[in-house]
Amino acid sequence: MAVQTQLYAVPAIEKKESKNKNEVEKESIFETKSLNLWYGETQALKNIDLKIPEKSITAIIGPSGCGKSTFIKTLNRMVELIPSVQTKGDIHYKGSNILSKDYSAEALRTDVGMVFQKPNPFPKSIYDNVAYGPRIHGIKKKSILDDIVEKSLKDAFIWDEVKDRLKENAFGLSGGQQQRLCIARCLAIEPEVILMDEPTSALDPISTTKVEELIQSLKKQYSIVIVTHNMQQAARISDQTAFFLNGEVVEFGKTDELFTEPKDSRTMDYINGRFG
Amino acid sequence: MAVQTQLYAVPAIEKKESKNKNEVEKESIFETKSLNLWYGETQALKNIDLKIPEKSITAIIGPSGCGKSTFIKTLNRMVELIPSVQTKGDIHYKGSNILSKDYSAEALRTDVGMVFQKPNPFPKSIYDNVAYGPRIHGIKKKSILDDIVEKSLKDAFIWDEVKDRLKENAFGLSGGQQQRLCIARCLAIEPEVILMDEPTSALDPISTTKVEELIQSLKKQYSIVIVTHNMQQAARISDQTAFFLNGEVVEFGKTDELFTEPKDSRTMDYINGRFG
Amino acid sequence: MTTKNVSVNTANLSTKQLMNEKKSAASIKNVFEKMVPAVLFLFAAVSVLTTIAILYTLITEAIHFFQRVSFTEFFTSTNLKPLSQNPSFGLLPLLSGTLLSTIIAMVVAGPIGLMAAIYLSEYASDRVRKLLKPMLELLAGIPTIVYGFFAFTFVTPLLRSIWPEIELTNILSPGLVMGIMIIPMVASLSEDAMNSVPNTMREGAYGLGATKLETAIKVVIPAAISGIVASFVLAISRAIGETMIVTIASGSTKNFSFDVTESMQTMTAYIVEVSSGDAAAGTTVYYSIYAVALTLFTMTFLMNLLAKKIARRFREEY
Amino acid sequence: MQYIDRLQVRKRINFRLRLNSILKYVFLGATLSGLVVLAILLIRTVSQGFAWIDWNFITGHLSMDPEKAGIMGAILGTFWLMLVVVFFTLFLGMGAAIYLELYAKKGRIHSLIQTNIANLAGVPSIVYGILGLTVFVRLMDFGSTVLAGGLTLSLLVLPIVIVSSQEALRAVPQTLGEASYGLGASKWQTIKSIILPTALPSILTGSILALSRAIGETAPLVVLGIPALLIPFPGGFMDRFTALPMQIYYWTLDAALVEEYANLAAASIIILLLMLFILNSIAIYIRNKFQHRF
Amino acid sequence: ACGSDSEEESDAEEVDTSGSSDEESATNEDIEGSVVVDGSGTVYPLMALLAENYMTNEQQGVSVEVGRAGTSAGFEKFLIEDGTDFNDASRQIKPEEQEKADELNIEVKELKVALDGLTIVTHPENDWATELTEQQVIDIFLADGGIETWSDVNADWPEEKIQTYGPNENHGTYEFFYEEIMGEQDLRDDVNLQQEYSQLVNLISEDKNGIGFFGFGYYDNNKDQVQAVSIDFGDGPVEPSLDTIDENGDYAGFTRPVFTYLNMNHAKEKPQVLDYAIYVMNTVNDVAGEAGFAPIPDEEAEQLKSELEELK
Ligand SMILES: Nc1ncnc2c1ncn2[C@@H]1O[C@H](COP(=O)(O)OP(=O)(O)OP(=O)(O)O)[C@@H](O)[C@H]1O
Ligand SMILES: Nc1ncnc2c1ncn2[C@@H]1O[C@H](COP(=O)(O)OP(=O)(O)OP(=O)(O)O)[C@@H](O)[C@H]1O
Ligand SMILES: [Mg+2]
Ligand SMILES: [Mg+2]
Ligand SMILES: O=P([O-])([O-])[O-]
Repeated sequence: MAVQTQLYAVPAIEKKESKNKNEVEKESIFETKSLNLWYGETQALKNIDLKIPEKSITAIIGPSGCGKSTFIKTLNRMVELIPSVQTKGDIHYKGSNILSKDYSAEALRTDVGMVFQKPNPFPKSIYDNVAYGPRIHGIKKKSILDDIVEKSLKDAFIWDEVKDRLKENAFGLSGGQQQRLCIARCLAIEPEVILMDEPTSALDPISTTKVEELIQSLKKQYSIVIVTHNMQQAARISDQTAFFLNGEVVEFGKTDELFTEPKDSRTMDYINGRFG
Repeated sequence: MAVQTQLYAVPAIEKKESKNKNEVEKESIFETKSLNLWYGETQALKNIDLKIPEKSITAIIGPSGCGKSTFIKTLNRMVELIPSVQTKGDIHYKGSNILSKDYSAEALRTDVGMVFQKPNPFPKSIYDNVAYGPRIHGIKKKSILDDIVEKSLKDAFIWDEVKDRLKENAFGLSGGQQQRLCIARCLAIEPEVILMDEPTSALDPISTTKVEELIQSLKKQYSIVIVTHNMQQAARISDQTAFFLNGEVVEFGKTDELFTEPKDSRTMDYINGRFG
Repeated sequence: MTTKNVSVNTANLSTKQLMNEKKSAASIKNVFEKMVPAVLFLFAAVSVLTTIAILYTLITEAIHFFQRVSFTEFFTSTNLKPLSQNPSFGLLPLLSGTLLSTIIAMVVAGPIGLMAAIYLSEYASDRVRKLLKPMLELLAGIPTIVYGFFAFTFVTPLLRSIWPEIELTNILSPGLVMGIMIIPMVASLSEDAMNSVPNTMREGAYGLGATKLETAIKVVIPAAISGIVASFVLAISRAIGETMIVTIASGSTKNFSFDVTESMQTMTAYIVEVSSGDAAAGTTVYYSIYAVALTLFTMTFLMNLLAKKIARRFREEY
Repeated sequence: MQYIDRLQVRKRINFRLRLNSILKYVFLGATLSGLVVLAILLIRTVSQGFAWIDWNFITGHLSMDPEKAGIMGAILGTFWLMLVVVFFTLFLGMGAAIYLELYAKKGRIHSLIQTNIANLAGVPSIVYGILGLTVFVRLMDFGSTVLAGGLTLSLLVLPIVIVSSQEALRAVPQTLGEASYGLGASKWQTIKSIILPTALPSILTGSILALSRAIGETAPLVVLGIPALLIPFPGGFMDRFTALPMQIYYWTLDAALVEEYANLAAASIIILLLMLFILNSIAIYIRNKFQHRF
Repeated sequence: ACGSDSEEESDAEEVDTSGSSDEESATNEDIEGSVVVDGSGTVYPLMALLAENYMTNEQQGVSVEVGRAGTSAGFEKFLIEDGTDFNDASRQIKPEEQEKADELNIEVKELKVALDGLTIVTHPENDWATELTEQQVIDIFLADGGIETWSDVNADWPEEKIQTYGPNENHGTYEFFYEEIMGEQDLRDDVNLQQEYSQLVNLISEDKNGIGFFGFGYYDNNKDQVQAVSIDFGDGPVEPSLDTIDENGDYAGFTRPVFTYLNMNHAKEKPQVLDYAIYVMNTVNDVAGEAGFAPIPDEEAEQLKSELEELK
């Protein structure tokens, strides 16, 4: 048992040291209050109370079907696209309740970007993929778009690889490049928060490393919420972790603490690979 | 580590005792000689040399994609139904090479029955499901068919549950009943060998127990080859086990020995849950 | 929080712009967003309007007809003499023509289409199927007027050289050609149905030593039967509504008969004849085409509903 | 107790295998029989009509004299009809499909419209002819013009276009839409700039195939009352017209009056089939060239 | 053209006349517009020929279209507001139709354009019934004429069942046969009535015991498939031909005039309609033969033409 725990704990501990240096109590950007969600009859989220701090990386872990994807899709109201969904409770984003009717989902999603499990570039050129967001928000001028595209691609660590082929179709990129392009596309609308749903699960180890580095670098400017089924990844890159089980938050806390000294026995069982 | 090994080893040991009593060296019914198989370009079986003893239960275990299904489907040449398949090497069944062109696949399959992962009854009545095999082999007489159906259903431990509804559609049965019906259907053509590809993986625990008991009882009359991803099941019911990895047989031997004292470190890693 | 400290100047500007434009355009955009589905709904409603229009035209005009000719006469009389001095308006001659041509077509298309479906789904390799299926579907793409010409100028003379008693216009020749035309319909839809039978079921049969033939006939077809039946029903509905082949090749004899060598008229051909002929609006003959068309519409409508019901039941099974 | 006699089984297997292989060829024969008829049809038509196709026939005006008769008027008529059909079906079909796939709530009304569309696809074309005659020719008083004919044919193929467009929209991966919403795009923006462009090649393919159905339709036009002799070329939507299938029909009928008309009919069939062939090639080209694989 | 001798002659004539009419209409300005003709399928070949000639030789700017909806359906399109300009008819306008025209204030002018000889045809191998009296024809088609076999007509003829054919009630030709020849007595039940003349020709050409009737033009174009019966109207058998078909000639008994009806309101408003009407009356006698019709007397044509010219 001890051996196994260490398997996950090692990187987390390594990381802890570097993280502890500049640790400060951060303000929370999202705050959910008794958030409940149903798909038709089945309840997928149960009384979620979470405070997600800004400018840091929050990981969501848990076994398949526990509601991880559902939860982060609730944060930008993407979950509304499924007709049978019903929510109860509040989500406060920078103080205002985004679940209220008055709050425009489009405005919210402009502030809260999202990156998906499978890279999903549009069947357009690389340039148009990144420019898509700014364009729908009314930016038409070529020179400004050029600047935005370049900056976003640079921020997403992919500029060098694509700068000579901006007009080519994004489908020609490798999986890892596509995923970074999707991140660039998200950066182009300059969100405050970036939600990521298993962003590396479809990628090979090398691409994964690149994307992980990118995520680390983004946390200076953005608040990041990342869903992952890879506990080592959560341990490696996140500042705090929430463990979901059957639609509930079992445990939420600093990543290094949660992985080394879980308070709940179910958390322990999970990170030790007993289920999931 | 010790804890985990015990998890699987316990039932195996229990079983060993009962098995050792009447153990005899048995003749082999199938013998593969440097069997190789390709799906188009990718090789799925590599130099398999196995002797499968008659009137006993042989389990095939291994991680997903290692070639378990491919292997047992080769034993009744079912694999030929996939157009891209190419084989090399020999499989001797009761002395004759079944991979030779002259050997009729239909005749082979009459001797070597098969039960699949998901129960696959025909959309016919229970009676017609069981009578299907005898009928295609030319048995028309109602009284004989009645006898065959009754005997097969009895042998498959399902007669009592279905005897009053033989004319009803087989789709009305529960999953476990369907699987036993499929076994009965297979018994009706009186095969020598029964191949089973994860026959309980789609079933609930109670149904699984029933099917396992059935399999145990069948071994008196039939030679059984069973693929399973459930190591406990392999330990519980089989006499010998073959461990496959990447299309190769890593280890083959008496079940109790293989689970308690594996000779190959990869076998040990696998039964200890290090991968797969 | 309002400014992104690290952003380059241009991007900073763009963010502002972005926000501003969103605000100013928001209300117009909202109205537009709400209008789009309303407009698109109207587009979708065109199909409903079409049905209503069809029903409305057919029924209002058919009412005129039934004010002059009784239901009983229309549906039971074997006499159809719309223009004679003592006109009679029995539907049965047209019904017998329609029925015969449909039966002949199905006698051709049913077995051949089903056999083709079996071949394509059970025997053919992927490559052969990918080649043969589109080629077969070409048959369905040939305009019916071409088939009519073919039936009249080739098939009929051919039949007459074998079987001289056949009249120059007869119901057999267009029936056969119609059958050829709907082969791909039966084949394609039946093949789809057979393809959606799970492979595990085939494996079950092969595992018992069944040949491909036994598997196809005794397992796959029974399993796909509702899909196959649905394809037949659709094909029948198509044959009932087919017009040009019979108009050209089956003649215009209003004959209540079941002799395939004779010239006879179908409901569709009757509509063509009367509407391109001398019927003056307001006459009983003129209204009769609406009564016939309404019958035709009802028949095909019921067939299509039936096909859909059967097909839906089929889909639920898997 | 053994019920099954292995020896018997062996013996039977040979018979069963032979039956299997014989029937395999019977089934293959059935599959090919349709193609054989198709070949005969094409060969006959071509041998009968090919000699009559020359520059004058293709570009010339209609004439009672088979030697002088040209088909350009009918080709142009068909062309104008197609313009109307493309315009209406593409917009209506695409719009209806977008509504049904992306906006409509999946309830009673939705399934009613859906069933209705499926049924319309099965309504005999002659009934559309009657509808067109009553509504477009008489009620709206368009007369037997290109517009009336085109609208009639549009209604006829609209269900096909809607259904195929729906399938095309359904094939667009949901993740693309999600990505767009995730960037703050509104529903219509997402549809307009992501979903529709992605589905467009399939939509076009389906529409072209529907168009080729419309091209060959004769029965509705017969009901509309298209003039048998119309020498000038139609030049617009409100012009009266004749179309290729109509000309084939008239010439087939009048073969009793002038034998050579049968050959003209065959020659026109070649041209009609050629047009269909080109249309289908375009459809296949678009499908292969522009369709994305996800 | 179809290659028979008579047509080649008229072809030559046609070229000739078109030259002369060119001169005549040289006084006319070039006119434009369209003329819409619909109506009888029987008259269609003649009117189509005239229309084509007019557009190629006379007025390129005028488009004449000819439909073939049938006489009655044609009147239906003719007797409405903004209806067709001409309606071809294989019979005279009926009182009801005239009433409707009056209601709509449409002034209708009847133009007799040609003569058609109703022709009785048989199978080419029929070597017995080559001549029939008018009464025999009536008896053969009569509902209770008591005739079943050829021997019922003439004891020397084969004892084989007669099969009768004709165009169906859709056609003016049928009406003429029924009203003028049969004297409105019912036809027998088993007459094989067809919509399309091509079918009729083919049916009779295949049936040794067949006998049928249709317009002369359809016989003229299919002389190799069917043969015409000479009819005895009392003065010995007469063969139908362009010479014998005449209202006062030998074949007068089976001769009927065919017409086109002109909407006079249109003729007054639209120069092209009037011009075309004049052209029709001017040249119809020259091309009638080509279309299988006998010409009307020249005086009648002249008379109608001058009546039209007065409108100018
Ligand atoms: N569209 C839907 N309709 C109905 N139920 C849904 C839907 N999407 C998800 N669910 C259900 O909601 C629960 C939570 O699903 P969710 O996708 O959030 O899980 P997850 O933690 O993301 O799992 P995974 O690791 O497999 O992605 C599951 O039980 C799932 O079956
Ligand atoms: N029809 C096929 N075409 C091509 N490759 C195949 C096919 N079926 C199996 N394979 C490949 O052959 C290898 C062995 O597959 P097989 O199904 O035998 O594995 P398995 O051990 O049964 O796995 P599982 O436990 O998942 O059932 C795999 O790599 C698989 O991808
Ligand atoms: Mg998920
Ligand atoms: Mg397997
Ligand atoms: O001239 P009809 O077509 O009416 O005989």
